[in-house]
Amino acid sequence: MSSEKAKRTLTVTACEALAAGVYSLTLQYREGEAPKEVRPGQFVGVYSKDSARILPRPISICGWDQKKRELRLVFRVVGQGTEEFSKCQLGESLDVLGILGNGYDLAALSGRKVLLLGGGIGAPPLLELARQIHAENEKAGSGSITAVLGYRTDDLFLEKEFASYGDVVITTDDGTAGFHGNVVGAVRDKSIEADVICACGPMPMLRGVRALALERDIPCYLSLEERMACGVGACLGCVTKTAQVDGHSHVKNARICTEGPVFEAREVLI
Amino acid sequence: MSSEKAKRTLTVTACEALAAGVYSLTLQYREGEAPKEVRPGQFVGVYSKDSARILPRPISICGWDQKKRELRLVFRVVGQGTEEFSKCQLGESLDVLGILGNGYDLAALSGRKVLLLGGGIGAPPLLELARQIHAENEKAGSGSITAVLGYRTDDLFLEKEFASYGDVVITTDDGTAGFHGNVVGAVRDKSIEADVICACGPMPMLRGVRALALERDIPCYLSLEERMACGVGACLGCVTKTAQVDGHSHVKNARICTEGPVFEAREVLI
Amino acid sequence: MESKKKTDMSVAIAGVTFRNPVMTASGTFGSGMEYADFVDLNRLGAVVTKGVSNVPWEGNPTPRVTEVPGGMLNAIGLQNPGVDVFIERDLRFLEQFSTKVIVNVCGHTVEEYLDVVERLADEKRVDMLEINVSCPNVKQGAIAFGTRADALFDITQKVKKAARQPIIMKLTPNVTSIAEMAKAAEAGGADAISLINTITGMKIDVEKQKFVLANKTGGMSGPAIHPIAVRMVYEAYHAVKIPIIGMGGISSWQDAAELMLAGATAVAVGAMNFHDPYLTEKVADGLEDYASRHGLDSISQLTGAVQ
Amino acid sequence: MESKKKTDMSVAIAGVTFRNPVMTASGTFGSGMEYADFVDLNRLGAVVTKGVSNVPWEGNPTPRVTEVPGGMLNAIGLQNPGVDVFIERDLRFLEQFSTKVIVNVCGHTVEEYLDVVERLADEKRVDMLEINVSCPNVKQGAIAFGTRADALFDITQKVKKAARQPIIMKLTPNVTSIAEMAKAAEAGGADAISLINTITGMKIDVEKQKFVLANKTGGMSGPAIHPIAVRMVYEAYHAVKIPIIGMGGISSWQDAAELMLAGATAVAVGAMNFHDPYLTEKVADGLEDYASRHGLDSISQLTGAVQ
Ligand SMILES: Cc1cc2nc3c(=O)[nH]c(=O)nc-3n(C[C@H](O)[C@H](O)[C@H](O)COP(=O)(O)OP(=O)(O)OC[C@H]3O[C@@H](n4cnc5c(N)ncnc54)[C@H](O)[C@@H]3O)c2cc1C
Ligand SMILES: Cc1cc2nc3c(=O)[nH]c(=O)nc-3n(C[C@H](O)[C@H](O)[C@H](O)COP(=O)(O)OP(=O)(O)OC[C@H]3O[C@@H](n4cnc5c(N)ncnc54)[C@H](O)[C@@H]3O)c2cc1C
Ligand SMILES: Cc1cc2nc3c(=O)[nH]c(=O)nc-3n(C[C@H](O)[C@H](O)[C@H](O)COP(=O)(O)O)c2cc1C
Ligand SMILES: Cc1cc2nc3c(=O)[nH]c(=O)nc-3n(C[C@H](O)[C@H](O)[C@H](O)COP(=O)(O)O)c2cc1C
Ligand code: FES
Ligand code: FES
Repeated sequence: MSSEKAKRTLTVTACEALAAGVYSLTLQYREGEAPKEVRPGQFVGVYSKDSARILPRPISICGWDQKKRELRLVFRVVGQGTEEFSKCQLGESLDVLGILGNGYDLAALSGRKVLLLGGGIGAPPLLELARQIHAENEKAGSGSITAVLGYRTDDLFLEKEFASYGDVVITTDDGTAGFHGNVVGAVRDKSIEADVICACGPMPMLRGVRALALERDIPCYLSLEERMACGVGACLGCVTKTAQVDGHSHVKNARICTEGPVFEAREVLI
Repeated sequence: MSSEKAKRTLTVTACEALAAGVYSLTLQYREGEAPKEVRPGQFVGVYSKDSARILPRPISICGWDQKKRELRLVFRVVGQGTEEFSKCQLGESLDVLGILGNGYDLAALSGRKVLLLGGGIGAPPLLELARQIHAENEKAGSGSITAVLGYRTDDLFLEKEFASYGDVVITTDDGTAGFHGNVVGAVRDKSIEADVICACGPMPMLRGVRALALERDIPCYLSLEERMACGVGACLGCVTKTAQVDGHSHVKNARICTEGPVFEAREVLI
Repeated sequence: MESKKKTDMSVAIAGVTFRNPVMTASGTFGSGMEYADFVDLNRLGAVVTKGVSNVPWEGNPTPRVTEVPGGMLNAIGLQNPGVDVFIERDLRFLEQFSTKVIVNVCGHTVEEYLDVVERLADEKRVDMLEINVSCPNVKQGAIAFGTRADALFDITQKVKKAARQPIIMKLTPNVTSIAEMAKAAEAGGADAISLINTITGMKIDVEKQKFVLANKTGGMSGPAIHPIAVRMVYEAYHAVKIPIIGMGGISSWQDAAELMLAGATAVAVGAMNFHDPYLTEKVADGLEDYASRHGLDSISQLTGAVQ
Repeated sequence: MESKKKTDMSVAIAGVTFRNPVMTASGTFGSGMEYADFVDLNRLGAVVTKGVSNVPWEGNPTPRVTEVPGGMLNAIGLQNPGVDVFIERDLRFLEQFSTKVIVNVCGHTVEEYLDVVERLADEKRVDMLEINVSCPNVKQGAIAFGTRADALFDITQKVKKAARQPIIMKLTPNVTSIAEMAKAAEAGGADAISLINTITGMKIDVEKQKFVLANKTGGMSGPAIHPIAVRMVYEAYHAVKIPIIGMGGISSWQDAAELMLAGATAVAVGAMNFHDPYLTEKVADGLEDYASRHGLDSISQLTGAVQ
């Protein structure tokens, strides 16, 4: 069919802790099995080795190296699946379903003044996005990136990597680093300008971002999360309310795993 | 209470294949956690790491080194649990419930002409038995051991280790090594004499051994197997029919995990 | 027993011949489109579609799915575009394939069921209808059809009368006696029965102290329910003469064989598609190899062979 | 919410006060003797004994147990030495401990139940009786008491009349409506109900083509059934006023908390004792820590807190 989905066995080539409970995992596809294209904002489903845990864990793509066939995932340990992944050994294999979801439309972003808003573990997918936009901007000689990254405390992660692609503003909930407050607060407070916003993070933050974008009347792409089962659009587990009838069921409930996870803010009613 | 049962985390200190699908696993107790006494014929329950497999796998003790706190298990891969154990890495940990069951009464065996009959994967517990009887015999200066070991083919295992403690007769189902036939056939054919028999193996073999012992009217100890759940006498899952009322339920159904796995042939109706 | 031989893998139910006994469980495979990336639909006995209603249904609020040990809970609430879009899009898509098509039908009332059944009557691409009288996530009473023998008898009779294709009544396991329900479906004129649908379960987040699913309860599926499915297929097989499509927690060809040995003529793979999108084909291959190792002339010799 | 405080862990059921809500599920813990090697019985709310009948029962042929994904099947068939030996040996053993004792009672007929209940009437060491009307492995009809509301009402009434200790009716999950059964037990005068007993399942060895259990079917227990137990406790809680002892697949304090949040006053740990013989104590400790983290004055505030 159109997309290029498969369940593959990948090899762990790096696994490190970035912050308390936050891990970076690098996984390599076998030769000939790598996807031809990976868009930022897409995700994979990572399978547990424990047979009692049957469902794949959706994790966003934080980095993609086509040459090395390497996928980078950055995740927070929140339950047994992520706990297991955090303990991966080099050389170990991991089953991965991918590449899933729509991802960001680079054409709508490159050459423009892009504001990336990442709340907590929402930052990882924006890193690959920043990298790809930055590469396009370099080619075109236009466009800029500002990333506002929100953390709970000063136990930061990925912020240095974002800095290679643009300006970085840090916010923390407890004020121990950067702006004391959340990402939307920082954007308002510092009057950060943008042509377009891309955001990923917890639902309350996304609601705030959506309101901001509507206010400013600029395009805004939100990456949504929901509990998933199949990850490929078959089970209808992962829907979000949409403004217009969705393409699949015609009931204003779009599948986040297939029509998303990236939606234009006006499309979804969150 | 009386016995010394515990679930402990042991460390794999050796894991090797002995024959096709037959593995030897050596597990070390942590300091201060080793059992004070291990009788041949006793067993442990080995836990899978997969949370869908909740029950311990009963595996007989094939060797015990009190000084090194090392338990040796020899098992055949027949399903997912034993498959998992066969893939253990050195240094890995494994949870074990033990020490379980009654074991053999050495006093009734040492200093006598003992015939050990092991069918297939029934041989392992007899090895530790041979070692302990042999040690007693050496001290006492009397007694002897003959081990008749039955295999499917000439893909033998443990037979050399038995040879350090006594005479060894090999039988194979397909005649590719030793006596062509089963262990009981070999004992009859070769008119192997004995004061007492200890046997472990598949049920049809144990029935044959029992008949032989009754015929010869000599003491005979059989090590029985049954599906187990608790391993400690609580669930009543693992019973065998007995000639007399059993001590627990008074219904002629003794618990193999607790009153056994070793029974005198006359006690049980198999 | 171990003589390799070529086994006839086809099975017949109510005059419809399936290439092999492996189907997809309704609601876990869309209309096949989403899994066509992974499996060759022509290798399957049948594609059983997601439940279709007379008008579009929007389903339940999210979260709709969650994992449980050895399985999952779902409370999708039968979101679907309704029979018109289904005919125009999904049936047209399925025309590319030669595999059989079974359409799963849902409704709130007998009339709604009949509406769908009637609109599918002239669709050549529809080989059979599976009537879902057992979806536990629909609040307006659909579940009652499946848990009361008299109501089940009644709806079966009405659907049978209206249907142009043979009908399969899909039974819920949330009953005291599956045998009684199977008999009611048979008496009502069902051509076959399928079982089991999901078992109602619940999960509570103890830290947040709230239900994990917006719907509170959800239907449990996956390996955790497999032994219950085997038992119910066995009980149903010994209660009725019509063929049984067995499902519930199939995660391997062994699980499929177990259901057949217990009494199923065909089997369906559900939640474990999410674990392994290639599973349906693997089950078909595994069953074929098994049947051949056991020297069977026909795979249907397995049906009810363990008594 | 996260203010650490000392929570009163005791719970009361029908006038009996338990040190904490953690009990052992009948049949998985003997009379405590076998697990006294692992846990301090005085740390438990109650020891619930294996089913006791009026005369010794020899139980079913073997194999009686087997594993299934996330659980196990058992068809022990209630092997037990009968009430006389039980009183002489097991109750005497339990006299050493201060933990409460609940005796699980089984029988083939109402008379057999009453016989046991009467012979336990004067035993001071017996704090409550749990009437097992739901054992799926007994063929001569005991299961019928548990699956028909009228029969359940009837036996409850008779047992209640004969019993000196408060009675708990133990319900089977193999029913269409657990709420209806809970109501029947309450109407019959039960002081409490406990649920769930095992769910009937079956396993077939596909290579040998025979049943794994000699009894063909067995009762499924373990984590696989936990979501079903939570749902049924929730349904029962909203149907009756009498306290509920919740069980089914508890493998952690979280699972126990879930059952309490759904409506249980106390909980019982069953098959997972076989996985972790220390589990009962761990659950008690975990619940205490949880309650304290959540600032509860009394653990019983959890009961039915999620609606
Ligand atoms: C499109 C998408 C992209 C994501 N990207 C990332 C990422 O890059 N990094 C990251 O740390 N997390 C990400 N998440 C969240 C991540 O999926 C969950 O944290 C993870 O599934 C938890 O698994 P667990 O076994 O540790 O937790 P458990 O709570 O034990 O999981 C139980 C079940 O709930 C599901 N679940 C639990 N939390 C979530 C959640 N927040 N969203 C969806 N399913 C959940 C699990 O997948 C599993 O099926 C993403 C989620 C989605 C939907
Ligand atoms: C007292 C005793 C001592 C034993 N000693 C040894 C030994 O030293 N070496 C060895 O190779 N095997 C031994 N066995 C058999 C061993 O327990 C099984 O081969 C093993 O449990 C299979 O586990 P599995 O997960 O690989 O198989 P599966 O078939 O996947 O197991 C499924 C379930 O069935 C149980 N089971 C399967 N086969 C048996 C069996 N034959 N006996 C009891 N339970 C079984 C498992 O424990 C598990 O609960 C012994 C059995 C008993 C009762
Ligand atoms: C996500 C999901 C959606 C389902 N939707 C339907 C449906 O629309 N109609 C239906 O009859 N059954 C539906 N079912 C039930 C399955 O078809 C099947 O009967 C059940 O899941 C048991 O099989 P399994 O354990 O292999 O999943 C659904 C199951 C799942 C998991
Ligand atoms: C081996 C075994 C024996 C059991 N025997 C009894 C019994 O004698 N009486 C009874 O009421 N329930 C009996 N049960 C049911 C349990 O008490 C409990 O209700 C059920 O197993 C569900 O809990 P679990 O999943 O934690 O095991 C038994 C369960 C098992 C596993
Ligand atoms: S997770 Fe199944 S449709 Fe999205
Ligand atoms: S395995 Fe439980 S009594 Fe022996």
